[in-house]
Amino acid sequence: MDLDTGATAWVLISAALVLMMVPAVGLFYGGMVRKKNVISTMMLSFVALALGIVQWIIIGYSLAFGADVAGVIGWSLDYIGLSGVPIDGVTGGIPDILFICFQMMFACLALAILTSGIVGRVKMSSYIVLGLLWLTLVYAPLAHWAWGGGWAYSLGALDFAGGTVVHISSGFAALALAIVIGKRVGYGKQMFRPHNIPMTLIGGMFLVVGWFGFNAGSALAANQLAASAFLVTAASAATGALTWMALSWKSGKPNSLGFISGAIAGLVGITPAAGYVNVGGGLLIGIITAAVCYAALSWRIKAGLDESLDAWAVHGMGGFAGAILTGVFAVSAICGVGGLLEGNVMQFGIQILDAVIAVVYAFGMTFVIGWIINKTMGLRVTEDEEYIGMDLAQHGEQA
Amino acid sequence: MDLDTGATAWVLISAALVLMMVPAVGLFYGGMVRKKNVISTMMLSFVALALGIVQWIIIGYSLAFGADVAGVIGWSLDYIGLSGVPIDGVTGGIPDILFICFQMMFACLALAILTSGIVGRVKMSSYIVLGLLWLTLVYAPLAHWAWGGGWAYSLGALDFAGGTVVHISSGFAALALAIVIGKRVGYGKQMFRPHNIPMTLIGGMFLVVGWFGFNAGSALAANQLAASAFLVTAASAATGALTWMALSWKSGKPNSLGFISGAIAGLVGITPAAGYVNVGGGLLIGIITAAVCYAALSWRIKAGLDESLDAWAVHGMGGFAGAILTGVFAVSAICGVGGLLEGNVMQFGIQILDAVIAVVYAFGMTFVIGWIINKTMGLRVTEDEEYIGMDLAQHGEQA
Amino acid sequence: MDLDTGATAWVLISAALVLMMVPAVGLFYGGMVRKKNVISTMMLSFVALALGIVQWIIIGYSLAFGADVAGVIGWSLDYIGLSGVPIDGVTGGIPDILFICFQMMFACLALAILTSGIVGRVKMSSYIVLGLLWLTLVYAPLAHWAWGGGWAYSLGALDFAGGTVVHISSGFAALALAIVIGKRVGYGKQMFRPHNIPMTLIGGMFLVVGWFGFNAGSALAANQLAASAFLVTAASAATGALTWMALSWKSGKPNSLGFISGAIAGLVGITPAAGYVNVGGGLLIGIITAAVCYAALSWRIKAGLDESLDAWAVHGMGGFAGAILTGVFAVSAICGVGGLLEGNVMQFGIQILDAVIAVVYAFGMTFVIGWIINKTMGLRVTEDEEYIGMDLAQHGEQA
Amino acid sequence: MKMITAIIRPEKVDEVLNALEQNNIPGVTITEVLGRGEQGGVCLQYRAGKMQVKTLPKTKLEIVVPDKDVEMLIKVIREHARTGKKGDGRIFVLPVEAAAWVRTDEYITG
Amino acid sequence: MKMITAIIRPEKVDEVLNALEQNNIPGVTITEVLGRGEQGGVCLQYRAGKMQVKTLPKTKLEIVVPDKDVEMLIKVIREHARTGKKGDGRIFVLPVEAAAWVRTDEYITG
Amino acid sequence: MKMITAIIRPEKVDEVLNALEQNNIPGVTITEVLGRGEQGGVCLQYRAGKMQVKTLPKTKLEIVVPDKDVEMLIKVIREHARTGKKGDGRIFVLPVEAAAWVRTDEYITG
Ligand SMILES: Nc1ncnc2c1ncn2[C@@H]1O[C@H](COP(=O)(O)OP(=O)(O)O)[C@@H](O)[C@H]1O
Ligand SMILES: Nc1ncnc2c1ncn2[C@@H]1O[C@H](COP(=O)(O)OP(=O)(O)O)[C@@H](O)[C@H]1O
Ligand SMILES: Nc1ncnc2c1ncn2[C@@H]1O[C@H](COP(=O)(O)OP(=O)(O)O)[C@@H](O)[C@H]1O
Repeated sequence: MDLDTGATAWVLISAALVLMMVPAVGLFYGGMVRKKNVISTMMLSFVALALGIVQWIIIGYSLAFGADVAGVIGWSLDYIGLSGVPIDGVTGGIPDILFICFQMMFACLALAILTSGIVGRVKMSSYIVLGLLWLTLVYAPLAHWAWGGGWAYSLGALDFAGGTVVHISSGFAALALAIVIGKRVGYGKQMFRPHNIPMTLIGGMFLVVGWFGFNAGSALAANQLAASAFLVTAASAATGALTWMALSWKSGKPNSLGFISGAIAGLVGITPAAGYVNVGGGLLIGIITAAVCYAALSWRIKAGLDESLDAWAVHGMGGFAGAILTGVFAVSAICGVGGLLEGNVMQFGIQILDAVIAVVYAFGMTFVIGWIINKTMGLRVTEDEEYIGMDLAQHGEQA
Repeated sequence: MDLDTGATAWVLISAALVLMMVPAVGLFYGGMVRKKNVISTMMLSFVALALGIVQWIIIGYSLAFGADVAGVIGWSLDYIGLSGVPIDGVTGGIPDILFICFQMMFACLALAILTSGIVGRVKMSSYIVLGLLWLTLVYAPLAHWAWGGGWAYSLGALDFAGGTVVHISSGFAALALAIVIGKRVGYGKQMFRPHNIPMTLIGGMFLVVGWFGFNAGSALAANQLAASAFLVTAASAATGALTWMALSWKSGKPNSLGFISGAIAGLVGITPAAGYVNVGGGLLIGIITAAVCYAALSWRIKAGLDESLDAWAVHGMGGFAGAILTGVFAVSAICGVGGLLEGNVMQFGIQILDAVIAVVYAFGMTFVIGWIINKTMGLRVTEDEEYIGMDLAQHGEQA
Repeated sequence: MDLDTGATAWVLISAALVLMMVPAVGLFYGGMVRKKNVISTMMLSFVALALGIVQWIIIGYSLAFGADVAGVIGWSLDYIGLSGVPIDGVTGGIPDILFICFQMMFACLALAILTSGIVGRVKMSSYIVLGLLWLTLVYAPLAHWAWGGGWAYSLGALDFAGGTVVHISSGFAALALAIVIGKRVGYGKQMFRPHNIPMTLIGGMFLVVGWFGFNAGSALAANQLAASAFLVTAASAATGALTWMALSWKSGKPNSLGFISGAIAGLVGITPAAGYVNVGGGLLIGIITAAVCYAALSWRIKAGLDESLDAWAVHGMGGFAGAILTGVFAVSAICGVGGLLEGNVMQFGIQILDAVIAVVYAFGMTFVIGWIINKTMGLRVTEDEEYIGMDLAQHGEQA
Repeated sequence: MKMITAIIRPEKVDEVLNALEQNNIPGVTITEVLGRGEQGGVCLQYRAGKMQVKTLPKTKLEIVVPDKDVEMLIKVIREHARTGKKGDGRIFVLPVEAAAWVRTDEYITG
Repeated sequence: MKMITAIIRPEKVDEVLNALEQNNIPGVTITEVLGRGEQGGVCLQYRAGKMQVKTLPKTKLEIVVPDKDVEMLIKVIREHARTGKKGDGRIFVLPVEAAAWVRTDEYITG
Repeated sequence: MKMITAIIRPEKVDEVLNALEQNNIPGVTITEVLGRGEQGGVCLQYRAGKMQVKTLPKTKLEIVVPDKDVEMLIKVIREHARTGKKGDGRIFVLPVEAAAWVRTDEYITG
């Protein structure tokens, strides 16, 4: 297939939109922490962007999209440092290099989301090591399984834009790290009030906008499929937001953090499904995923777990729900594969299997990485530094 | 016409840009209210986005773009819930579904703009009912008239990107609601200082950026017309900003709120004209519209009307001026229809007629809707809640 | 060549992205000044956008891209006010008008960057005069030399996206103006703490995002070259950020302002090279440019120069480094011209010559303009106004 | 002289300031503070769940007046800041030994 | 009555507030301040290079109590705000002549 | 001891702080406040039209010193904070009965 300039234009801007999501995560998170940690929280996402780009160029792309090795990992020497990638290759209408760029941003985004579990206490140096290892040992294999020709791909597991690869992986990784690193000093005793909700809303707004590049860009074309993904993404975000707002209203007031959390839950839920379901599926996935994430978040708080900014509840559990719901609502008229509603129990089973394995691998492997770093360099700053605040202690800055 | 992937790419990103404008309105407005109402003000726009998406999918699109019924409304059962919209339909080079998405964002944006008239005092529950009714009874008919085959369309009224549909409708609706709901407690007695002008400038910046999707995207193609719309939009925004700045300078200092208001006034003015005028027209429309809106805003303040954030003065009156100026400056070499300057008095008359009817309908119908809700559920929070601030009282949050 | 709708879509959105960068500079700068000057600092960039658009339409485009006059300037009467530009002309696949729009944003951006040298003390009226003169006498000739058929163009100097035209010009102009206008009162005696680092990070985030429109959009096509420019831009931003962070870590802590400065340094460095180097070149250019800019900034501080927000160190010196590094790393397989590494000493020499002349011209001419304005209208506010703060004194507003 | 330190509800500040002016007491220094008292805090919503916050935004007014005005001042503040509900605030009277102007060399004691 | 004005480290505020409550001293007014003292400031990073800042964020607590509670109060604050390093802060005791309630007409002196 | 409470122009704070340090008075607590006095406010611009605002940003310095330093302190503040125009600010002198250190058990009275 020749170069399709329209598709190329769309994927170029989609890559820029997903890139924008990475610091937007920092903004979103930054508003929810205490004032003394806001710069540090933003920095974790900014650094994720830089690390992710370098790692992807040097080795990540090769591991994820190199020639398949036994279904579990990719490997192509040509791809190391992208040295052997021809400048003018085109696949499916878009330049190969563009596909590399687009995928690169996904890796960065996953790492940024994961920082939820360690904000306010992680040492910058350890975070850098952690990030590089995580991208290499957790993210790259998961990307390979789903999209690079790995076992999940062969099995026919559906993950349109990364519900499993990006959201399950980062959400459960955040949970694992939160357990390894332990609670913030004072957690559960003092109130940790979000210091700047408008900042979180602005960050959320850019996450929402960027998500259309994330999902509709994953069509890797500017066509009806991209348009359909756009529509169902909007539908799911809307019902997700309204559902969470309604739930928080029932037990109090319709608050804005709940609204934006619901929007993101809806977006996470529709991520794996965006190219496979119709608008009705989109509306329902938003509702269901928001309810699941709301319950998960409520449980997390009751359990006293300091997975501080709820990547697990929203991205992890939302991605899990989305993976399964994809197997429920997939419409064969759109993607050639039907879901449970069309009687395809098989696909439903595959989705569950894929999601469960991703959960286990992401959680387990991240736990191991975190544990080793903690035992060697130490993941955590001193208690004194935590008191003073990460901004001053780690960065010598004040917001 | 076959799928044009370039056009599709441009309209996809334009839809995302217009989507971005909806929360950007919240930011823009949020910086101008008092600190105790900032989250609430942002939430009104965020909720507009969610409501608008759901309403549009379920019924709005059918009413606006369904088969014409007597020139006043659309209706196609197939379009209810978009159930009968084929996934791969293409019209004019872009997917039908994409056109639906693009138009959907316009409806959301109009609702967000309208909140100007009720910020700082509207009850969230009543706002939700109001929003759904307004989209259904005011926005959808206006969209149908102009673009869906209604009477204005048949008459040949020109509205390129929604000067009438989006700006007159929301601006005059804000005025009607401001009258129904009444002034904020203390208005006119205390100073209501904008609590965060940089926030308003940031919001304004994203409104400006998004507007290029709004206007140039309305070409529904990536071609010379889109480029021309881009150019005249930039021209009008620039002269609008400089004009307002000059006017505020004359009577004091060149302030930033005036500058950004002028930019938006210029953008509103060029909205109906973007595909019909040349760059000279763009420069002049910016100047004239900014002057009109400046006068309207000055009058509004003197009249003691609490149309709090001036959607009426800027969007309503700006849209009105723009509709008429389109009839003045339209260039037949660009769009096949000339304006008054080319001696086409007829078109000039049509533009005035169209604008006046839109004003009357939007104001009247919104007034009725607001009045009924006020008499039944009550539009307004208690005075106590207003004192405490909407953020705490309605949302349980603090900025 | 016929209209390429994909290329058109990409350049349309790229133009919007570069437009976004202009107020983003205001945000970026606004967070680094003292609180009393934040609105004023943002306004300088906003006004740059409006002035730049009007100037470009009226005369700038003609000077930069009109018929070449002796290699030093352009001139085409048809282009004055764009009156004779045909609405449907197409060159290289994109509408001529779109090229005008895209280039227009570059001029605005350069003016915004330059305000670094005069923030917190420049009179608004003088700034407007200065801006119009600078665009006309400095920016337009430089654009003509590099891209409009001037001597540098004929010589074969490489400047893909404006390293010389935008960054050297604005950076050295900022230095010249800082010298003419003098230090802010109290500079060197009091601490001028950045009042809102998160604001700077948000602005930086949008600069980074917009830069992909700036660099990859400069391919003026949606193809492999655009994709390659995207990739090397990301690479250079990433290594630039990490390099600066490492350098600041070595002498203290890895701070966020350093990180974002490094990202921008990397982006400046890759700007002239984006269409000529491969990913390895991109990674290295980021590292080298960040180191150069870091050294320049350190020297600037030690020298006690109040080039307040370091446009000189980051854009001026970064652009200078980038111009030369383009001559080092250019790969003939990508652009047909090799750099020093391929043994092409000639090209290396041309790059140095081009950069040096740009430095001399931008610095000298800006100095003259600034000096004349200072002697006539006065560039600077009164000391009293400076004490009170520009926001209140010049704009009657408070952040 | 005395310094009247009044901690009141933020939403009542404008009213009190107007009332002070009408009673010829223009001078006042205003600070945004957080307070804790009998009011018992407010229940904030989080993404899911709530959190009880014990400190609330209050506004502190500091007004230095001659001894004779103290009584009137307290009356005026009470009148315009009272809602009758917990959280209305407190007024403390502190002795001031001297007051000086920065602009002039004026200096008064007692 | 006395007004206890304590300037302490922001990171110790929660602990002190809890301790005060447990000692039946709920009423307190809290202000974010900047302080300079023996602590000598902090070294902030700029884009390149550093800057020495002499004022640091501190939190001021103002607590009005009957004379008899002063000693205990100082003890409690010291206990919970002390780190032993420079910058722990100061406590000043100012006389208060009268205290009034806004909500009621209560007025106490001494 | 006395607590000197000086409300001055924000743009003069740095100068005053430097002067205090040179006079061996390092300890100071700084609060951003809004003030109203004879200065009469400032005219702010709105989108169109203006609004008169009566309260202006000021900075409050609180400095506790032995009685003997009061005079000198007032002189220093006046010298460095004065512009001669309305709005320069006020200085109040309040009695302080005791001062305690948080870091040590030091406690001084009088
Ligand atoms: N003993 C105290 N010392 C200092 N400030 C106090 C004291 N008691 C109350 N306050 C301040 O007064 C505010 C109102 O007190 P509260 O007891 O809530 O209201 P009320 O006096 O109307 O019952 C508190 O938020 C606090 O700022
Ligand atoms: N003389 C003083 N007057 C007013 N405030 C003071 C004075 N001395 C210290 N402070 C306040 O107390 C804070 C802590 O003082 P510092 O000398 O740094 O700590 P420490 O008392 O533990 O040595 C200062 O930041 C300042 O806010
Ligand atoms: N009686 C007062 N009580 C408390 N603060 C006062 C009083 N009078 C003035 N101030 C404070 O001093 C500031 C300066 O006072 P102002 O009258 O404007 O200036 P000046 O004293 O130079 O004429 C005011 O903004 C206010 O904060």
